[in-house]
Amino acid sequence: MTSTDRNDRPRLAVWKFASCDGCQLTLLDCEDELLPLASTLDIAYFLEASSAVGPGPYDLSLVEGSITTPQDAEHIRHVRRVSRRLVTIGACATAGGIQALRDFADVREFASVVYARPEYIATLERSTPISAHVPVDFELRGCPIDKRQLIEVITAFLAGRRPVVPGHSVCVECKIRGNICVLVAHGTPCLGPVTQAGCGALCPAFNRGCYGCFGPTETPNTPALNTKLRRLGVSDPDLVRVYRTFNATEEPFRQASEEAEGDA
Amino acid sequence: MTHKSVRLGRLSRVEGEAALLVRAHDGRITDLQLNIYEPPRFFEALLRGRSYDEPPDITARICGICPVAYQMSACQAVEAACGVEVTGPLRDLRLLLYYGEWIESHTLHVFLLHAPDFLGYDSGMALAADHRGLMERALELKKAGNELVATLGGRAIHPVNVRLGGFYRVPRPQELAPVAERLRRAREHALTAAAWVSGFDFPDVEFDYRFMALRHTDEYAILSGCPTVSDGTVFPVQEWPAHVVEEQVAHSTAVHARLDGAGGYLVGALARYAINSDRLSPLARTVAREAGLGPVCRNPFRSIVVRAVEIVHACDEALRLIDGYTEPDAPAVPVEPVASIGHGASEAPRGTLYHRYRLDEDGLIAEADIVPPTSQNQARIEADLREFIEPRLDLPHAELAAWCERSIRNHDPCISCSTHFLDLRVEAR
Amino acid sequence: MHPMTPAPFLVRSRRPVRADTVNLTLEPVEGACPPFLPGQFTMIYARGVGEIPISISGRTRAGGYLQTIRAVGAVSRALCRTRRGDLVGVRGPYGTAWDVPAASGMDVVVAAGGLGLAALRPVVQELVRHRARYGRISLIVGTRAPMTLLYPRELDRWARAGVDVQVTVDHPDHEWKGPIGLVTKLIERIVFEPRRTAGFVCGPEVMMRAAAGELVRRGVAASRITLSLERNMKCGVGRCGHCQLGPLLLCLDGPVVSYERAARLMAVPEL
Amino acid sequence: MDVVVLESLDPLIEELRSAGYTVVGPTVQDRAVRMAEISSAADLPAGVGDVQDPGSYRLTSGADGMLFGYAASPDSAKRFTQPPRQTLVRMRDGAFEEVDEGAPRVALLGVRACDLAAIAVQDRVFAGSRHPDPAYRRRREALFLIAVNCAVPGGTCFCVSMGTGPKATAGFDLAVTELDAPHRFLVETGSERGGEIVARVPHRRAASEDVHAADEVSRMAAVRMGRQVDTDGIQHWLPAAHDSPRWTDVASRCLSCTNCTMVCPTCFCSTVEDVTDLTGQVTERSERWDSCFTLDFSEVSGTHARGSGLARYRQWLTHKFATWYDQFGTSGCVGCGRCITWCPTGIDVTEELACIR
Ligand SMILES: Cc1cc2nc3c(=O)[nH]c(=O)nc-3n(C[C@H](O)[C@H](O)[C@H](O)COP(=O)(O)OP(=O)(O)OC[C@H]3O[C@@H](n4cnc5c(N)ncnc54)[C@H](O)[C@@H]3O)c2cc1C
Ligand code: SF4
Ligand code: SF4
Ligand code: SF4
Repeated sequence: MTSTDRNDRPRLAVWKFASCDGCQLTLLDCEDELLPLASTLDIAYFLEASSAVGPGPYDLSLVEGSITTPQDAEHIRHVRRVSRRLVTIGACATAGGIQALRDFADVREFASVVYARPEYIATLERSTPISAHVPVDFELRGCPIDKRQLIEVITAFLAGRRPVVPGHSVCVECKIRGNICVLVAHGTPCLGPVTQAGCGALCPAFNRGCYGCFGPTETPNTPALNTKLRRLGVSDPDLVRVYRTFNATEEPFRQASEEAEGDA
Repeated sequence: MTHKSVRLGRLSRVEGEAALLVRAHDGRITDLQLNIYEPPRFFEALLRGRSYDEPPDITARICGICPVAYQMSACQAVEAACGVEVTGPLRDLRLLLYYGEWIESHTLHVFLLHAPDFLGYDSGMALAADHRGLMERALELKKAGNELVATLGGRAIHPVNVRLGGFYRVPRPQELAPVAERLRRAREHALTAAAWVSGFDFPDVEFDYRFMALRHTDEYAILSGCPTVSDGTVFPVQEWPAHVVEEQVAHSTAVHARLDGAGGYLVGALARYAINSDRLSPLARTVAREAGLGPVCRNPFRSIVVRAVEIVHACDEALRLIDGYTEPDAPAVPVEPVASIGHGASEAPRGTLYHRYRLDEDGLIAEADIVPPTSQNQARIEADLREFIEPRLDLPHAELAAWCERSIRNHDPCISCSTHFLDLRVEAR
Repeated sequence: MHPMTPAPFLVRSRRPVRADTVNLTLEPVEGACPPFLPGQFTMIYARGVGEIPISISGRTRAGGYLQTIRAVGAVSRALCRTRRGDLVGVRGPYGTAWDVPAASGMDVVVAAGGLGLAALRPVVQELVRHRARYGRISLIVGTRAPMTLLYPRELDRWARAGVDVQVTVDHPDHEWKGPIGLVTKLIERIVFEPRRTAGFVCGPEVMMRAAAGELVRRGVAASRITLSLERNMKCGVGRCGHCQLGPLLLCLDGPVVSYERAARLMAVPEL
Repeated sequence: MDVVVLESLDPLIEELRSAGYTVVGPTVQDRAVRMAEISSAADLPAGVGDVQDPGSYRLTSGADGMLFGYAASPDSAKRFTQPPRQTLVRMRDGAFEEVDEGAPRVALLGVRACDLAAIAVQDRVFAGSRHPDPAYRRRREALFLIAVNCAVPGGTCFCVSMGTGPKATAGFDLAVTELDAPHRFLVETGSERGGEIVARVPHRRAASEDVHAADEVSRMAAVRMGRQVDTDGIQHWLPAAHDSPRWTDVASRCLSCTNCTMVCPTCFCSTVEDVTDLTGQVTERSERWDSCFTLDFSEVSGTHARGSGLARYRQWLTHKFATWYDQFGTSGCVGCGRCITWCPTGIDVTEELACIR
């Protein structure tokens, strides 16, 4: 490949905000696709993987992590400015992540639990998704994101196609995979009916109920599911916790948890 | 030239975000700060009030590179509080899962993050452009680790199949057969890798490390063991709080852990090797010898060799466990909450990872404490930098900066694990 | 052959007709284009992007299909961006047709909203070709703005061939001297003998309901009015289920449906 | 040789296997009866029964030693007639290649009468349409169907109402009725190839006691139906009830999760997905199960024709029980009860229909 056509390749950047690194690691976990990817795309900015820092603008930016500090709130604007397409990856970036649990508490008090000198902690009251700060072209959900879906988003970007990332429930994938429904056959509480597909219905495949790591579906009916979960013996405090994990501030989950909290 | 400063904006090829500032005057380093600007995520606070069975899932999210380590330390800590010990085939399965993560994480570090330093590349991808076959084998090795984790845990990152007492579902022996097939090839690649990295050009340095790692009666400790220090101190995990104290030092940017009153001890690959090399599998021991490692290695640059040896060990042991696998009767033993305190530690790829939980009478978490390896190593990494950089301050700036980055990368710091890292001085960006 | 396997077609020509719309002419790589009836559609596949239903707007002299496509989403955008000589996939023609001969001896009202004219073009062509068989022919075209008018030269030609062509726009520019507003307002004004009139209507659903409703109000029998309905279609051959409208599978039972049938279905919200 | 008796199913299974079929039958997995490959009758769930209620499925112990003492399994034949995902077309170097995913020779043991009726419905959709699907035909021909007549209908079964069971009358290669005291199997032959297989396994001619005993099994099953539906005039009154207040009520309980459609043996809706490889050289189109409960299903002109849960539930129920007749000349429901059992919130179509009427 000559140097000119190398430069014609679309330029990819990977950015990180408050997160566990798992979603960007997913890119490095695409063992079969990594090398073809690196020759199709110019991986221009990806600090976790490369010291080479190519200048912007970038054709596709993958953004991991939530905004939790004033500096990050500034930085994301810069990222938006230098990105033609901006795709957020993972629950932190699309929903604030587990660190958004501070939204339901007092962040000062949180800091005092963890740090002896909390006054040094520069942090925001809330952990917010990227879309609360800048326009986002596509949100890829999951805690962590699914490898196949990541590849799908990238290839769809290259082909100019709408990514096949449906907003329907985990149940669709659960049935396609041929799992037995743990909710019906075992009485195991499962968030699958209100959780967006994408993981391939992993938890039910392991005889476990879905815990909602891909966030709410396009049209979640959490009150109906809660009726069922209560019938299975899930207590209200447990219901609150069930919805407050990695996508706690997504509106349908927030409402579901607040409804249960009200009853608790 | 009397004043000199090195400022590394965002460190690359490390997990998480950090910056480094070095100031020197007249050939002496006057100021050295490893700035962790990974924003705080308050895990220990948000764990309070959660149910006793949630830490494996929640703490996995501290780090996407070593989620299994978090899950294992968390499970063992809560189980200890509840008076349960997981043994036999279920413990073997946990170990097997952990080996998968080791293979994945170490291969990532060795090939994609660390090796480019020795060969003058910016990244593993750039290295692959010239050494395609090598990198393909490396990726195959990495994939073998990931697939092992995915087979047992459901997925490579934040596995879903780990629970207190064991698993939600255990694999049928035939599910492990393809994994073993891949691991056998992976072990071959690991052997090649160890030979390859041992031939790198290493700076001739040795530091006087105080090592700490878990030590187990019959294993090269990964899943469990007693914290053991190179000066001879050994203590049970429950006594961790009496030995390891975390301090927020006023002038520093991070919480420094002190071991028995003194900072600057080292956990991780070099420490494990120094304390446990006699417990490596016979094959791994041979490989270590052939790679020129003595019983102790004090050259941080050669940690890449130790990691390569540990990959061989992990492949080897994983295969042994699969060969001897019989399906347990139940996927988990019951764990009922007890109002009590439990401690748990395991060897994450980057070093000892400690968890402590206090449960209340409702089975909720009243208090959580997590000490990740990188916060323990922070002071020692800074010391490495001082010792290594000071004699080289006359080097051209770019070269000096590169050596700084390499000195940090030697310890595979995982800054995402910063349950405690501080954010005193955020660099203007 | 499997009904989902497309035949390779070449883009013979590509002509932008307005900012977001192009006319493509498509010819099969091998053999002749299958015959089609006015109102039928094909499923066109843009490689690696997807496949969408597009009405056949006419036949080219070389025997290919003329298809008019507006870029609204990923697939239509990809098709609009093809170049001469590019390969696309085509399946079809599918669906029901407009029964133009049945209007023989009658007055005819053709009402098109926006891109609806693309589907009605073969109807008008058929009417013009056999002009003598029909009574008064009115073509009412509603479009967003003068700039977005489809086939302007053909409209002139049709007018010269004895079709009463009337155009109304939503957003006039300063040169526009014609009518402004809804298609229904024009239907109020045109001349036809209601009991001997056939209506052909295509456009957005609200426009079709209003236009067909107005024809009925003026005395045209609902059974003589036909519409072309749009629903999501993934297959075009009655196997994907997406295009259901009550009892209809629109790819087989439509898209052209009598208003008598459609009125009841369209009256049910979210059917 | 029409009706025979077998002492054991093993020779039959053996014969099918040597005829090149993969024999798939009921097994117990993850606390449910699942269709999976079996190698002998020992893999069948002896002495297992089930309790099926709206939104609930549990295994119990059934009649001692009986192999088929449970009702519809969560798995119908749909997975075999219409695989959940199939690659249709691959395009490379400017050519479309039709992808033939093959038609595995499978002998399905334990197909119930309702399942046979469902296969007949799918036959109309895929093979009997104006655009027949040759791959479907090949899959169907490769499928050897061994029906088992139901002895113990489930709590959610209503095949009698739908006129599809409990006795298999057509559409099978072989139909088995399991009899006890002594344990034996009455086997009817429904096709030439069925007859050829049976002729090669040890059997005896059925005596009239055997036939009577089998009739009695089906008669008892028919009176033990868990549920019923009044289908009289349903094709007309159900669509006309589009503004029934009951739709709002059921929508409040429906999760739009799609489980009912996924487990339904006749629901055939699919969508098409396109994938490209990283280099853009190879592109593939595939078809996968879809459901009228998803939002994308009705996306048109930038909105959703059926945006509300109410509209989606109404579409499903009305299509299944009424407008299916308009499109395919038959009901879309065969009365297997799966949608009732496997609906997480336990919505019961029979109850909804009774309320809407
Ligand atoms: C029988 C039939 C005949 C048709 N004939 C023609 C024809 O001759 N010419 C033609 O151009 N189209 C025609 N269409 C419509 C065409 O099929 C759709 O516009 C096409 O499916 C859109 O696909 P897409 O992938 O480009 O957009 P999608 O990717 O499916 O849509 C992307 C987004 O675009 C927006 N969008 C889509 N459609 C519209 C719209 N109409 N108005 C506003 N926003 C929209 C929505 O926000 C949507 O989410 C016909 C449809 C049918 C059923
Ligand atoms: S197990 Fe959960 S995700 Fe799967 S079908 Fe049942 S409710 Fe849905
Ligand atoms: S089943 Fe639910 S919790 Fe489990 S991986 Fe999938 S989305 Fe996440
Ligand atoms: S009826 Fe039941 S199974 Fe069907 S979509 Fe609604 S909740 Fe899911």
